[in-house]
Amino acid sequence: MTVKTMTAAINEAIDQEMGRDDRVFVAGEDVRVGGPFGTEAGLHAKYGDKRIVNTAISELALTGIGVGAAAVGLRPIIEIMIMDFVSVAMDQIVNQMAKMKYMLGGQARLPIVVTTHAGIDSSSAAQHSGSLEAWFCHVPGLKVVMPSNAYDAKGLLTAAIQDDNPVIYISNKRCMQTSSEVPDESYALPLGVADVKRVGSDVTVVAIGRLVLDALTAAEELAKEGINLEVIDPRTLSPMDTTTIVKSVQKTNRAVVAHEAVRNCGIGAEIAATIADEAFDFLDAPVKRVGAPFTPVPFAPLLEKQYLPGAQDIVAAVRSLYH
Amino acid sequence: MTVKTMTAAINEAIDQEMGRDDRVFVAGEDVRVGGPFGTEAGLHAKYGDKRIVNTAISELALTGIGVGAAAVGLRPIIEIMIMDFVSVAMDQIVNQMAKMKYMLGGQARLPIVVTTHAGIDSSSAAQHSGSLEAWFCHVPGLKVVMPSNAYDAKGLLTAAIQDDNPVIYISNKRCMQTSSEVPDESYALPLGVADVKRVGSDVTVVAIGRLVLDALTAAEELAKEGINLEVIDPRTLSPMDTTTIVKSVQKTNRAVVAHEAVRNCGIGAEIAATIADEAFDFLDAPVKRVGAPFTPVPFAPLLEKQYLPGAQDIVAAVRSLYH
Amino acid sequence: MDLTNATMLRMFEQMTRIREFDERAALLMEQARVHGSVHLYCGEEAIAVGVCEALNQDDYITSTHRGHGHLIAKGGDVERMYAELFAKATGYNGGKGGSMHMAALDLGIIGANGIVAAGLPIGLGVAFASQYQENDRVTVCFFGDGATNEGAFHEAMNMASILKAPMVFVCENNGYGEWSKTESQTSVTDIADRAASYSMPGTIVDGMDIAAVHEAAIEAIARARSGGGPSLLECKTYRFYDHVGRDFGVLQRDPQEIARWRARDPIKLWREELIAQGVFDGKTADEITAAIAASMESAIARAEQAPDPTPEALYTDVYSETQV
Amino acid sequence: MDLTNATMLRMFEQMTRIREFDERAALLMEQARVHGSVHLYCGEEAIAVGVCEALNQDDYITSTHRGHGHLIAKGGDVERMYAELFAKATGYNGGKGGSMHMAALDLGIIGANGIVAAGLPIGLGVAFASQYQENDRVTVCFFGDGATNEGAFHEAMNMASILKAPMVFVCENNGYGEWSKTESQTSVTDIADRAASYSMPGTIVDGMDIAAVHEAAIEAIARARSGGGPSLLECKTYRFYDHVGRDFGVLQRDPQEIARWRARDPIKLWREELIAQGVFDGKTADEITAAIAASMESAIARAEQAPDPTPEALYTDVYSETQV
Ligand SMILES: Cc1ncc(C[n+]2csc(CCOP(=O)(O)OP(=O)(O)O)c2C)c(N)n1
Ligand SMILES: Cc1ncc(C[n+]2csc(CCOP(=O)(O)OP(=O)(O)O)c2C)c(N)n1
Ligand SMILES: [Mg+2]
Ligand SMILES: [Mg+2]
Repeated sequence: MTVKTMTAAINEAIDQEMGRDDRVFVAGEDVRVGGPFGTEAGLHAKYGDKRIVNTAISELALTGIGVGAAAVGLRPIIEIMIMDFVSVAMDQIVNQMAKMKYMLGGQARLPIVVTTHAGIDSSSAAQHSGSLEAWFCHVPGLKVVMPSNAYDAKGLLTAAIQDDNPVIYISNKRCMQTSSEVPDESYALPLGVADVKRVGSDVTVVAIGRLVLDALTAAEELAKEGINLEVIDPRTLSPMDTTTIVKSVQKTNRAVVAHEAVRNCGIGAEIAATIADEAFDFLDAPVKRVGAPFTPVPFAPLLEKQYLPGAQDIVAAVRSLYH
Repeated sequence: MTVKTMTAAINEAIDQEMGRDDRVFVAGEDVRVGGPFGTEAGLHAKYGDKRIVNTAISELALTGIGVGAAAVGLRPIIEIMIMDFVSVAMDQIVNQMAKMKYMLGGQARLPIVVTTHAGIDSSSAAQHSGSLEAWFCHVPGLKVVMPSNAYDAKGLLTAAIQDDNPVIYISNKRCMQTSSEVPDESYALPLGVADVKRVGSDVTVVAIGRLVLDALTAAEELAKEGINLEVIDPRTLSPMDTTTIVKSVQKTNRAVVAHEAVRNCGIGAEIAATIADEAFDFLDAPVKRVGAPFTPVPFAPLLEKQYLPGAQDIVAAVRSLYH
Repeated sequence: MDLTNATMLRMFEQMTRIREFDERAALLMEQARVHGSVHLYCGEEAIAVGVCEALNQDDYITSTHRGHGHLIAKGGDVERMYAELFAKATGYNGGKGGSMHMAALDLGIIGANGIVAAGLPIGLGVAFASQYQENDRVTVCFFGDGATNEGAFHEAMNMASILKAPMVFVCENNGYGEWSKTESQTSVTDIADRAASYSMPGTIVDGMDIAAVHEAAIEAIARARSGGGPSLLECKTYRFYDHVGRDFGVLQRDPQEIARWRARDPIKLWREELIAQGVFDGKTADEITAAIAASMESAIARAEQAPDPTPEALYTDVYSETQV
Repeated sequence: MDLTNATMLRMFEQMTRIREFDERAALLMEQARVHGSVHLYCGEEAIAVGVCEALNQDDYITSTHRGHGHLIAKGGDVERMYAELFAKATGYNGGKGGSMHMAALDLGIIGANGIVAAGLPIGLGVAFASQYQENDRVTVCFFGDGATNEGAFHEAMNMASILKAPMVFVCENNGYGEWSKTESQTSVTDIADRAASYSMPGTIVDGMDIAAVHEAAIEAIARARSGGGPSLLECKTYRFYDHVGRDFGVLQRDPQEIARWRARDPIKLWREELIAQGVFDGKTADEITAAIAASMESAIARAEQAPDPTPEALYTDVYSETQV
């Protein structure tokens, strides 16, 4: 057990899986120098050109390498630097990777992990700050994972690499430099299982990525007012562990959902709709959603700060349940 | 007033807007022979090569023609044959068209209509049957329109062409051959305004595209049981006229949302979450969602039929509100 | 090039098999007995057969929306193919894919594709895997002239060259993309010229001449297999029928154009060649054709009687339940 | 080519303006006074200036993530540019875009772009509009060598050729895409060779020699303007600094490589040329440079003092409220 950043934890998961299974390889732009966020640091020195594959700036071809290689037995990790860039790879992800098994009547097995980095960091502006997880949760055939901390990041990535399905693995950028205790040995955390990050009695906050940390901050603040939050991190967004979420709301009778993506048609809509349906008889107040306003991501730090949903928005949403 | 198919109504809207405003042009694959669904029939003969522009099978370039031409004063209609093919044009739609005005601090005005054809028809299988409207509703800067009938189709398309924003205009394929009375003269129906297709007192059904027709069928059937449906067609999915929807639910106290897309993270999630929030105090039962199961679209007609959400699913969802 | 009689005969049979398969597929579509869009390969048979005859069984192909010919040429079973068109549980895809998604991974057929040019990045991945796995398999990507205007073509060609991927890009230039002439969409007369953008050999071959296709394919495949990297083979050909089915009535093509190409029907040409070479006589050729036709009829009959997918099939194959 | 002294002088000034702008932008980034990623144009000035000097005021350009040079060369106001880097309301984009999205539509600058190669399809649309509107404007798309491996490059080039769009594709081949050498990503030695795939003229020019760039640009722009269609101009150049900022420390480039290119600094070369031609002497050149440097300092000072965007700015410019 060592304190590691989420970036280091991701790096360790890739490293250990590559060590365990020589069908695992990484392809992406500039992965040999460690990738844009350092998640592949040191891997090229260890595994060489064969298994750490730099590609051209060609995201369709890059993703196709994953689809084709997986179809014939490899276990690719495909890195799409920044989540906005999925926009040039959508066909291979959505029409090919996600649907191939089904269209082929089960012939294919596509163990691919697409890793990408989502959300805002230091004025990256509208084309480098996207949070598009909801798109992929709308696509049958894909699993979608989004950890909030180093421990989960490692265990979930290990599981994603070991999973026989295509997994979109999203690192929320503002989580990547956060640290926590992470076992040095390999471990897998099951996909599709939510984690209760804080046990509480009054309001269930379902939060994603960085907003999990914000929810925990909000919980501290609200505790002073005597409101006791239960904070749930779904970790896997598709398939979603709605059982854990609904059970929590049956206990707390109140819920807030929070993510960094814009609210409209975000994953929060799915979660809120599910809670409002399945926990209908238990709700004492409407399910409130926290998310970014319906605008592209602004460049100016001041506006960016204003844009970003955070602990105070969760606090406000929780308080609104009591009026 | 003449009875026209939705296809003919769309054709008429394009024709009349091209007649009115010579900045309007159509670009797409095989639009000169009338487009894959006949929506451009006769337009090439009338407007010539200049204004009916065939492109290569190059959806990024095609969409770029729209973005660039609009940025300098034209009013392009960009046809992406089949909605699944947006997957190769997403960058131009999402990162460029949708965000340009904002990123440029308001310098640009982008009056573009992207027309496309969504959903299932006669065994087109998993790569030609997509309903992806929710993706675009998650993107600030885009408007999203999806008519259910010929009259709305013409008026909404006219408005979309006249609108100074990028509009994704989606024809649900199974609506295109349906007919209704359509004025011969030009008219615009405001974007962002829902239409109550059937006034009722017991349950609000918010339905999209073809499911509007199915909801009306369901209403007939349920009327026999004494359940009186109010059927609302949002028509514009983004921005959504939540006022009309919420007001209806405040009256009926029950709601069902229905669309052809898969349920998870569909536009129905957004609508259901909004109703469950804003009409919380009025709801006598949970908001139920009707949508396709979480699988790619199957080829076999038998499976396709089983897959398609329809009137019976709405009936079942409504009945479930009474148990 | 020296071909054995057996090879020449098999090439004739395979082309005939494709022709007889698709002529009937067209009829079945018109009769609404099969479902979905059926893109006919008639006229282009020399390409699939000429290329696939040069492949090993464990080599790979990716295909297109116009994929029946590729499947048959790579060893696909026509009954399972018809069964797929009939949307039967016994079809290659269990009735869940249809014409545009037919695949047989155990035959190295990675699949038809409904998205123009999408097979190229996938083929790149398959070829990459052969390199990685250090086997000597070669991947052939078939695609149309129209596909060469998609970004996917460009990206895959470039990366294939960079990686020296063991693959061959086979362009079936049939002069049209849907209802538009190639020259109205494609800014180069010979697709083969696009190979230079990737420092790749590009060869033009008469796609109606199976011997020519076969010879060029042998060379390109040998290069790929021996580590010489990918190449582009442009086969000039013609679609005897419409984009979908036999006559969709959208575009009236010049009848003389059709006649000119019909006169160079690759099966007819090969039949004449084999007769000239004494491989068979006209009567034997007719008998072979008739036998294949009869086998198609019985395949159709059996396929049409096969069981439908069960309702549960709707929900399976979305996810693999396994993990390593 | 005969250039007037005034033109030669302006070209020197414009290159110097870009250099002085970006050297300071780098410092401001290191001091964390400006925000976001700043991709420096230093070393590549001859391209933007050589090309834009050949454009009319109402011509158009599209740019890249490395766009400061293009903006200045096309007439961009440095104070508004700095203001944008400072995220001020007075910036070109009101502080909402930053370095990677700077644009000035009234100057024909359609914008920098954060997505590699995305400017090409947009430029195609702009050029299409000029044809449609029957004006004689030309559109220049600037892009890097790495961008030529994106599908967007290919699709735009092909369609531009088909439409005979009045445009010029200018590739700034600086030998790197991020931290990878061009030859490791791009399967052709000379990007200009890719023009043949689109039946387009492709020219290689020394991107450190502004006279050469300018001459080639004049020819390509004249061709585009007169209906002769698009062409591709490859300018061989070098990025003096790292991919982002001056030294990100990711890739240690060969110091000799850097020195070799530094010796061919386009501004130094042009200065020597102008001294040789008697356009100015070294002292005058130094004074010009100093004056530009001073103007940058005051632009920075003013820009940094400009007002921040108001909180309401977050919500505006998402949609146009107007309609026709
Ligand atoms: C991305 C995408 N765009 C458009 C289509 C519609 N489409 C199907 S086949 C086809 C023409 C393909 O032409 P070509 O590649 O020459 O193949 P051919 O049909 O001539 O064999 C088109 C445009 C598609 N399936 N996918
Ligand atoms: C679609 C996309 N992929 C990747 C990136 C990340 N990226 C930004 S600049 C760059 C390198 C571009 O290289 P080149 O086109 O040669 O331009 P240069 O930076 O050398 O001027 C990359 C990979 C991006 N912005 N967009
Ligand atoms: Mg073709
Ligand atoms: Mg470069």
